[in-house]
Amino acid sequence: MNRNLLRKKYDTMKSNDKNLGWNVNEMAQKVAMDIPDGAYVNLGIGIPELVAGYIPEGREVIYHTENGLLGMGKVAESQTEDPELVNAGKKYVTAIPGAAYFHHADSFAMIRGGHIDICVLGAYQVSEEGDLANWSTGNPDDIPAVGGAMDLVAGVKTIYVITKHCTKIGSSKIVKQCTYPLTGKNVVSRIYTDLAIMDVIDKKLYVSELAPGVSFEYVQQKTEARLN
Amino acid sequence: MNRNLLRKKYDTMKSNDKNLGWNVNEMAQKVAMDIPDGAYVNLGIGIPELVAGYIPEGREVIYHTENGLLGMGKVAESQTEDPELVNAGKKYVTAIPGAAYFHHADSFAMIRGGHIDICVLGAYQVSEEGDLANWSTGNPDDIPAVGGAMDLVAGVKTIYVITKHCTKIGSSKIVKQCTYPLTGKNVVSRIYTDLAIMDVIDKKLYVSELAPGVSFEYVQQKTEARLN
Amino acid sequence: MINKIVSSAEDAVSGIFDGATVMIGGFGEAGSPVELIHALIDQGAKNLTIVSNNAGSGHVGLAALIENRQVKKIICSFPRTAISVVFPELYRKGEIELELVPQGTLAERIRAGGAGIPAFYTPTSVHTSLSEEKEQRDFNGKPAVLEYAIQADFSLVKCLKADKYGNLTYNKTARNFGPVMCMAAKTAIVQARQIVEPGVIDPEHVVTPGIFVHRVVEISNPADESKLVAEKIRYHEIK
Amino acid sequence: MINKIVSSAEDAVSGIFDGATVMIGGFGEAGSPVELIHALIDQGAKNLTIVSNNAGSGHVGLAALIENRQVKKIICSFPRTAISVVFPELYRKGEIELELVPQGTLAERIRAGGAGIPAFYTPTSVHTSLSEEKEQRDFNGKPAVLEYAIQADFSLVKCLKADKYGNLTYNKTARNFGPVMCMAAKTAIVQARQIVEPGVIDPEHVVTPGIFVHRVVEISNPADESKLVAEKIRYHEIK
Repeated sequence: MNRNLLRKKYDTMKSNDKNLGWNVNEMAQKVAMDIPDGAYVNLGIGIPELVAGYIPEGREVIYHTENGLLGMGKVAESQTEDPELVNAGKKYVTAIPGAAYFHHADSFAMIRGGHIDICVLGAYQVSEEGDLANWSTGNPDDIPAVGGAMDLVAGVKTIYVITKHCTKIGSSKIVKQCTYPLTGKNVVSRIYTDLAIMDVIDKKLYVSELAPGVSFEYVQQKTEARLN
Repeated sequence: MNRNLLRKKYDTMKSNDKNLGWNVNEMAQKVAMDIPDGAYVNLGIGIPELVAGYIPEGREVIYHTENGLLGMGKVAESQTEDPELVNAGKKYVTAIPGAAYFHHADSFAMIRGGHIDICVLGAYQVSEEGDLANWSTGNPDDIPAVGGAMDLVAGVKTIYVITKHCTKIGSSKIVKQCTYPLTGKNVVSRIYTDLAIMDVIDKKLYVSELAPGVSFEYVQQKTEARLN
Repeated sequence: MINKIVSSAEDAVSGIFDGATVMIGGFGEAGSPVELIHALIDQGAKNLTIVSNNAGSGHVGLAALIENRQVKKIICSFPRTAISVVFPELYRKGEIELELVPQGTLAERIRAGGAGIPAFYTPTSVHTSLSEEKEQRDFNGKPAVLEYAIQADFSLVKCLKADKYGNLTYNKTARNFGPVMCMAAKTAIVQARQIVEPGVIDPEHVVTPGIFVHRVVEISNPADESKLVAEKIRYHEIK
Repeated sequence: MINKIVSSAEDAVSGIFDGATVMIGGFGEAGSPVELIHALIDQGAKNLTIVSNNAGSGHVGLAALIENRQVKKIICSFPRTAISVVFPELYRKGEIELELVPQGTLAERIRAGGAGIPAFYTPTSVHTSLSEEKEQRDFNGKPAVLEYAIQADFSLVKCLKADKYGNLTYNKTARNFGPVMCMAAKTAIVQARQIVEPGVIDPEHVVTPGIFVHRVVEISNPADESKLVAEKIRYHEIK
């Protein structure tokens, strides 16, 4: 699926719900604005992938995909798809001039050795202390699967989370303490939701930006954790 | 220095001393006879390098040099010397078709991971239990230098030692216990000297071959350790 | 004289014994050694412990090996995919064991197995349920868990080019676990798209030096596993 | 936009501060970044801790840096060569510290520093004087010692080709410590024989991916250190 199709899909999702605030593309754009020129970035599977479409002109960002490619380019056009050139989400991608392939231990040396500047991840829950839960619902019927999530939060310098503020049934994903199994503790720096952007500073949450038409009180009302 | 010159140098050394037994080239030949077809071999600096010249016809041996080359070929001819193609002894060498270059951590992964079949080393002392001392005389005025010796004895499957039986002043290098600082404990499988070939089995030395004109009693007399 | 080339996938997997630990390369379908896995199904070794990033998709490759009840346990990071049905079913029935390992820790444990490192510390998985029973220790005030090397009796790996010495190159992101799995196995078994003369692969471009490889078989037109999965093909229909 | 190319060796070594830990590539003369080391002599940073396989030969490169009294301590495996005079003299006078590390342990500790592994176990040096004060532990009945990662503030490395992203290839056995030293330094500084456009180095042939490299300077005709040593040249005579 190319980037335009992916955008369209999420736009459609958005038009079906009645929330206030930013849609996923606007959220991705907010994240993109915070990625500086020259950054090495790893984007999680799903909504985080949208961020690449919104990097401002004049900034050069190098994408790492943990299955062994630095300098990942756009999603492949349908005629040029190569089953041996995929990203971590197993989508067919491309490589830029100046890319490099490497094996899995070298790839995770980049992650675990602190060489990646920014990782953008989705979340089930984020706590006010910056704890992240995004790999398991803890449901014993689910097949447990962790992938590279724990390596990313342990090793990447800055972790951004992009997520809907609340679950489909309306409960807050921004919580005092995660009830789902943790991916990592005190790892998240900033949270981008449809309602607000929040920074984790000294184990407290500070709202740095509100979505248009959204008040601080409204966000606090939708948030289990205390906002500042 | 090419292999022929190197041989000549040692032959000259030999003709100057009056010992019984094998000369260094004959010792190297004995080692070479014990290296099977298809072996991956690391040869220590100095006399062990002579071994490569005596591998019997029909056997293919792949040489590893710890500074990052598998498939080391002969010493370079003087017109083709490349200062960036050297062996661990910093001699100019060549690479065979089918060689591979790699970095130091990968090179020592071959050594430490048990992938090299045989390493041939020199010695200051070898004990009857197979302890090896070959990196330091313990003299406080000497500059300590270990290189890859401890990695080799810890990681390579089979360690052969090639050495004169006695020092220049006539004391035995095959000892009950090493008095020089150890390179490794219980690491040597077989010792090739000018007088005999000895196997280390269950922490005892067994003579498997005597040099022409040398009796078991004569070797025992020249040996501090007990021979069997 | 050294010649690691064998003439068939059947010969390549010969000697894999019941109860063996077998590493299988690939990140999902990319780099999956489908023909070697299918040869292992035909060969029939049972009670295998498999080390692989995933647990197979559809009814081919690793999924088919599991479906054929040859796998006792799997060590992996991500056994769940949109199109995996075989592993989830057996796992829920308690008929296959799972050791879940973070992906980077998995790669590093395999490399350690190949590099003679019995164990190492890593901050990955600290404060999570995956490190609950693991030894923990602080380094400069930062906690890390002790992780042990993984070694295997056999590895099955797919590559692009190989020579008779076992020197290998890979294709793009199909490289993934191949190099470390060759390092960590007593017998590394490789299927290559093309076997070339020694020296054709520039010594500067060798990714896996031959010392880590024991058997090479040329499979010049390997199946595209992702296509087999999409087309819902089962392994025994391929022959 | 990303451009790691700097225009001179002087610019390349700027900011190296007194007391910094600096890794220097090379196995003896092969791979020694002579021009960068000489720029560091001109720059003048003092009290350096140097991590390098050797301690320099003759009166150029690392030996000249030591001779200029900029080095407080050296971490290496083999400080003694037939033509090293500078280090032995200062060492015997007690004017330079030495941490002697087995060569494979040195390479692995540097890799660990780059890979986020705070410490690992290895059988190398067990039962020797080099492990006397080290923590020891058995794995499957085999003893191993605990070794800690080494990281650096700066690395000085020589390579063959580089692009503006910092992707590198090396030349033959001059590769040696370069790749792991780039990984383990906050600022990896590289001298390249040739700077090429991005994409000229095939992504399959990149040895050091650009993420590990911070500054690149083209030195198209680097001095052959072994020749300088043989000719008994001193660094200040080269200018």
